Amino acid sequence: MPEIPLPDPRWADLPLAFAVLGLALWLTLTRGDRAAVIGFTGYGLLVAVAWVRLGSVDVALTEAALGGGLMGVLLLTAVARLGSDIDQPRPSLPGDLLIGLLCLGVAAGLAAVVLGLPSPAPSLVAAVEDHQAAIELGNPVAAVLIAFRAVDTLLESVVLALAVIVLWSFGADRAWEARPRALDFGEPSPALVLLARLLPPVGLIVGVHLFWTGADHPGGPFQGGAVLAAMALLVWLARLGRPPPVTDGFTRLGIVVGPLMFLLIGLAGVVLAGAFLGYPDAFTKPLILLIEAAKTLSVAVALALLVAGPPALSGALSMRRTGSTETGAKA
Amino acid sequence: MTEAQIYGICGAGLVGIGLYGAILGRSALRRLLAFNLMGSGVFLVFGAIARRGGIVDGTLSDPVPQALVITGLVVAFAATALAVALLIRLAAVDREEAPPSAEPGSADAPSVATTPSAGSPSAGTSP
Amino acid sequence: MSGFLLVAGIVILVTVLLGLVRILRGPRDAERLMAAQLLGTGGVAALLLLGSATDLTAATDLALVLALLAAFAAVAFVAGLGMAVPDHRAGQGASGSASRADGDSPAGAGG
Amino acid sequence: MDLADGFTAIFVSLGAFFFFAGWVGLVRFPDSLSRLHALSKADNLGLGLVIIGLMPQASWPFGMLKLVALWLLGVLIGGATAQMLAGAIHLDDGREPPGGNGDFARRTSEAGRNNEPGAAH
Repeated sequence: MPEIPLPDPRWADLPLAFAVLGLALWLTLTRGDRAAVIGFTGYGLLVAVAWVRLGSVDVALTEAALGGGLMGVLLLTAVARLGSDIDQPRPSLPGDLLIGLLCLGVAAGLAAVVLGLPSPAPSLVAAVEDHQAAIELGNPVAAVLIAFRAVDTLLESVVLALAVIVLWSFGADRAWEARPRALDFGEPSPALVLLARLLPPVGLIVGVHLFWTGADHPGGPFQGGAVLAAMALLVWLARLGRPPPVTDGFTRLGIVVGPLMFLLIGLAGVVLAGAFLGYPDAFTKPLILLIEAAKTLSVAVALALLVAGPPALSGALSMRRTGSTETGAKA
Repeated sequence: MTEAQIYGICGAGLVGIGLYGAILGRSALRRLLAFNLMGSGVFLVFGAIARRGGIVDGTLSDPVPQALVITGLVVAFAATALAVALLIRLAAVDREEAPPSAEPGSADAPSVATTPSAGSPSAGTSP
Repeated sequence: MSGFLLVAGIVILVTVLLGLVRILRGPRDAERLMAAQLLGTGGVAALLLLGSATDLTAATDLALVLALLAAFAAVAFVAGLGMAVPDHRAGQGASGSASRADGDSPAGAGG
Repeated sequence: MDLADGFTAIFVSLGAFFFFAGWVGLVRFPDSLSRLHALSKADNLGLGLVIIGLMPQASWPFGMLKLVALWLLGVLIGGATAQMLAGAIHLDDGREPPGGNGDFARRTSEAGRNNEPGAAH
């Protein structure tokens, strides 16, 4: 076989970029919410591939798990619940065209900035590489997340816990003791039940693998946690299990154990390493692993619960129909 | 054109499309989608900058922007989940407070009798 | 060899990108989902080829995640449709869309 | 020429061909279920052949193990989702007059059916 020369990568980049833009434009303009949401899940997959081309597999993993997987479940179940798959007649504003032109202007300005970026580009690669050996992590992104910009990551895991608390507070007062029901649909299809029995063990391995390999290769607690959360959602969708009630102690512990572990070890660093979120030299790697394990668990629990929705009473499942029945009876 | 430029311009275009959709979206859910498009456009621009920084130092990509984007993606997802829950709650409240004195469609008047039985399995007319 | 693998990866990627026509055209939502599904599978294949050609072993991990999670859109889509089934059997000739129920409610109250 | 490389070239080309065939079917076939059939061809044969082709290039043991896992995942998920989607199409057909399967047509047909129970009463 004659050796084929390496093709110009732009043969992949240009079609991909056009497809991403075209899909985005289509899902903004199309009728039908459900169609747009389906387009959005495809969009998530495409953007994940684009991130690989940008040399960032860590981000691609996150985008694939969140944008392609969990976002699809969140939005498609929302469409089913909202039932807003009707064309809402929108008064055609005379300013539509003007707004379109202004948005085009914003895009063009941003594109000009991208093309006019200073050269040589500023870079923190060297700074990260210099200090990476000290914390014994082979993956520079993980090193930035867990050590060099640890405060960001700590606050972000707190945000995730807070988001779950806010979400729960959207539930009705009388439903507080109940379970989340956003994924509670009718009888699941047998194929879904089969999938929900066979896939979670595989997903569990992949999720833990992503967490474990994250120290030296692309991966980490967010990516691993997102895969684990997706497996929980699959089980709940197939009605093989139910989301825990919001009053469940273990669930609550699961949500906060990540930020709490991070915070405690960070505070211990004040004494042991002389700085908040500093790690004492002798225990750097074990402490980081401890934090990341707790964070994987918390991310998984929080993401799954975010999709599962606020607690609701079982009657609320068919609130649409019972609602119309009640009004009918009153009449 | 380098791939950083290609995807950077792609991100810029996404910000424009997302902005348009966030202002003129057909429904609240669509405006939420558009907002996410805008966010992912910003992330892509950031990714292009990371790629440029990586090339300078002979690696694939600058890790600091990557870490920030990962954090941003997770927070964006949490915000979207909250917005979706708000939308569903809003729809439920709308239904509860639907004005009982709504204009009765005279053509639909016979459907009154079937509406209360909608919940019961004995509503027989098969489709 | 890596030249051939890259060409094959690009060919597959462009092929499934052209499949986006089906997302645009529909006409059913299930068919749009098929195109998204093809995008997922083709993305997995393209990533494997790309990873093998450039010794990017992490691409295999990404392919695993993509394969695992690309199915979730289909799962959620069909589960969401399942909401319509009880209505359907109750003789409402129903769909998952609230347009029907919303249409019912004021009419019922009006009587 | 290396034997392993020749093996890879043949099987990867075959896989790419089936992706192409799946695309043609998805775009050109006349009805939903045959389009689903075309998608399944790309899902199972396309991905399967590419994975078989890449086997000789993969590292032993974990690279190969991951490829095998991917293939099993593809077959399982592809089969299960095809089944679910076919069910969804049938459900769709059950409440839809033949011919009108566009988004708009469906909405109008639903709106029409909305009054049916009442009218029959």
